This record gives sequence, structure tokens and C-alpha cells, in this order.
Amino acid sequence: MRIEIRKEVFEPYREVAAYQKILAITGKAGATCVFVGTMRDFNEGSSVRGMTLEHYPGMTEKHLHEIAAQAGERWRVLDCLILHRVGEIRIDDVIVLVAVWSAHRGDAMDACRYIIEDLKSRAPFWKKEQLDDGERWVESNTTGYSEE
Amino acid sequence: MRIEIRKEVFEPYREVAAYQKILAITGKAGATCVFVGTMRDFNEGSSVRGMTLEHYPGMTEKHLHEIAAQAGERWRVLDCLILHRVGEIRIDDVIVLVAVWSAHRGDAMDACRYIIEDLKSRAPFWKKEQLDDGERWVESNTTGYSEE
Amino acid sequence: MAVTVKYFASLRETLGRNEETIEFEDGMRLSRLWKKANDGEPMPESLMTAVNMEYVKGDVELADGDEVAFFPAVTGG
Amino acid sequence: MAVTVKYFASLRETLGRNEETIEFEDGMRLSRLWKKANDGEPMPESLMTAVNMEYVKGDVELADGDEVAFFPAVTGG
Repeated sequence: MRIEIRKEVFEPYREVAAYQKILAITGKAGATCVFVGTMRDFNEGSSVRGMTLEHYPGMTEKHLHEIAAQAGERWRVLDCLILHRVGEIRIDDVIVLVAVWSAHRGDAMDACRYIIEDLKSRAPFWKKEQLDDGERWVESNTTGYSEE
Repeated sequence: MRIEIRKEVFEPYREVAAYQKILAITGKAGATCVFVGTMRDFNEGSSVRGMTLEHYPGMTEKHLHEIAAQAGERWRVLDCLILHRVGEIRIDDVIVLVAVWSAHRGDAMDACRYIIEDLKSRAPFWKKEQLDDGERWVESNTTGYSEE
Repeated sequence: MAVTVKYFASLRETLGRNEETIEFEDGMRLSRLWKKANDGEPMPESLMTAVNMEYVKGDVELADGDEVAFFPAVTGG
Repeated sequence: MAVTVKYFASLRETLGRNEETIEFEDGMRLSRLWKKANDGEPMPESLMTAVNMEYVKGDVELADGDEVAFFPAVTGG
């Protein structure tokens, strides 16, 4: 299991492929589910130019380890990788990567979903968006679906 | 949207990264969900050495396009990529890749799950496993979860 | 009139053939096609069937030039 | 006895400080700590609270050396 807070831009698929290479799970992991969250240029009806991601050093890492452990108790998980950016984020930068390896697809997909939903609602990160006419703290995360 | 049946081994994360580069969705796709299915060395209690994947040329591609279109009707999907191997598969080869890009995570994850579940239960592919003592046709796909 | 019939996977191996052309008069349905192609044996219930690369349910009527496929439960992914 | 208090995000900006040490006698609870640190103002209900980097619910008692954090709803991912 690897959980890291990153100050620098990262390429998520290169990270997943590189991490998988060091895992000793050849022939065991029939399923991998990867979620990648990327900085959009719009949020809640406004055009967004960039943002600053703040976190609580120490607690954030601790909380992510707890989430991963909980997922491992609820589903059969062989390994997982969680990377999350902090600092100055530009449009199209990757913000978060969650990858879960399991023998079977249901376990990998449910665990990945569980981790990203908990991360969004409970992990201590805060976004401050730069808009055309100033800045604003994001007050809460969305439900995860487009609003019609 | 790209849907391909592949006779040769492919590296899934390189495929996702390369496909994403040609998509004109910069700043729009806040969420990507990727599922990768890999050949295990065990199935239904037996040790497996490799397998042959047969498909129905024409119908398989048609069916996968229909699945992708249905997912796009049910969820807000910006794009998707589906790659599936056929022919001789070795342990640890990637069998299937499903990647879905959406503005929001719920849409990407639900659509990806929908596509892989339909693909497993309805897309015309058939697996013949090579065991230590002969071959066998896989009679049905599993539920997707480890059995305790 | 004639249809092309395809068999896949374990069914193809059991029958020992993968494709054939079956000629018939008017009014041919799926179950009768199967019997005509397979020495009068009834069609196994567990088979999946497609006509012109679309799944069909029930004993549909066939038309000249149709491509009919019989196959066991699918196991891709 | 003393605890370290941390504030994050919009709360940190509103209060104009990110960390402080608050000294107290025995029997200090979270709500009283907040008031002591913030001129007697009641603690906003919407805040999330953590003690020693674990979320806490309710008005828990604090111990010497605890690290207490107050912050608004989280918005990562």
C-alpha cells in the first residue's frame, strides 16, 4: 500500500503502471479499478482558473491510511495506491488517484468507490478556487453527478 | 469513443494516457474511471496456465458499441475506451480495459461499472482455459466477488 | 431461401462445425432451423441466440439471408 | 496543562491565525477551549473537529499535550 501527498504534478497512469511493477501479485490480481480526479475549468456554475489545495499534514495521511484499511476490511483487496495533490493546481492537473487491486472486479470497484467517496467527504483537504473576479473557498463537494 | 478487439498484448495505462491525449476535453473531464481485467493463474478452484479467448467477429464489436451507447444514455459520459483481447492469453496479460471520462465521479464510475458488468454477461466472448491436466471451457462468469 | 448458421465455443466443438448454410421454404423459425441443422434434436434451452448479430428471445421467424448464431453463455472480460 | 490548537482553510483566514497554544487547568472540554481561544464566542456548529488527528464528535474532554484542530467541511479529491 502506498499513500502519498504530492506537491508536484504527476502523471497518474505512469504512477499506476510503475507501482504495479513492484507488487508481487502476478497472476493474483484479476481486477484493477483506477479513479482519477482532474481539475475542471468550471464548478458550481462558475468558470475556474486554478486553485490552491490545503491539507492538514499528518492527519490527512493518517486518515487516508484508515480509509484504505477500512476498505481492506470490507472487501478483498490485494493492494492500493492513493496519491493526492496539494498546493497550486492548474486546469487539467490530476488532483487525486485511487487504484485498487483485487482478485475479482466487484471487490476492486467497490473498494475504489468507497475510498474516493470517503476521501471526498472526510479527508482533510480544502480547495480555494481562483475565479475571474477573485477567490472563493469551496464550501462542500458535490454529489458526484452532473446536475441536469 | 474507441472500441477495439486486440489480438496482441497491450499495456492498458499507456493506452488510456495515449487515448486521452487525443480527446478534446481539456478542463471538462473531472473524473476518469478505469477498469482493467487481468488473466489470473487460478479460477474456480483450479490452477490455470493460460487460455484462449474466442469471440464472434462483428457481433462482439457491435454489442460493445451498444453497451457504450446505453451507458451514455444513462449517465453523463464525455468519452469511453474499451479494449478486449482475443486469441492466446498468458497469465498476467490484460484481457479487458474499460475507461470512462465524465465531468463528475459518479457518472464515470457508474458507467464504467455498467459497461464491464454488461460486457461480462452479454458480450460474445468465450474462454477456454488450459489447466495442468487438459482444457476446459469456462461455463459462466463469476459474480465478481471473492467467495469466502 | 437460405440462412447462414454459426456456432461458437463449446457448442462449435461439440457439433464439430462452425458455420453452415441451411436452405428452406417460407416460414422458418429458430427452433425448426436448429432441428433441421441438427438431425431433429431439440434446441438446448441454455443456448443464447442471435439473428443478424442482435440477441433474440423466443422462437423468432427468419428471413432469407439472415445470419443466425447459436452459442453457450458468454464468458468475456 | 496546554493544548495546541490548529485552524484550517476559510476558518484560518477568518480568524487570522493557524496555530496557537492554549493553557488551562483540569477538566477542559472542546467547546470551552473554543470559547477561551475565541473571545467567548460559541463554537460554530458546522465546524469539524479532530483531536490528535482523529475526528471527534461531541464535547470531548481534552488532555495535556493534545493537538486539537477546527476546520470547515472538507473538499478534497
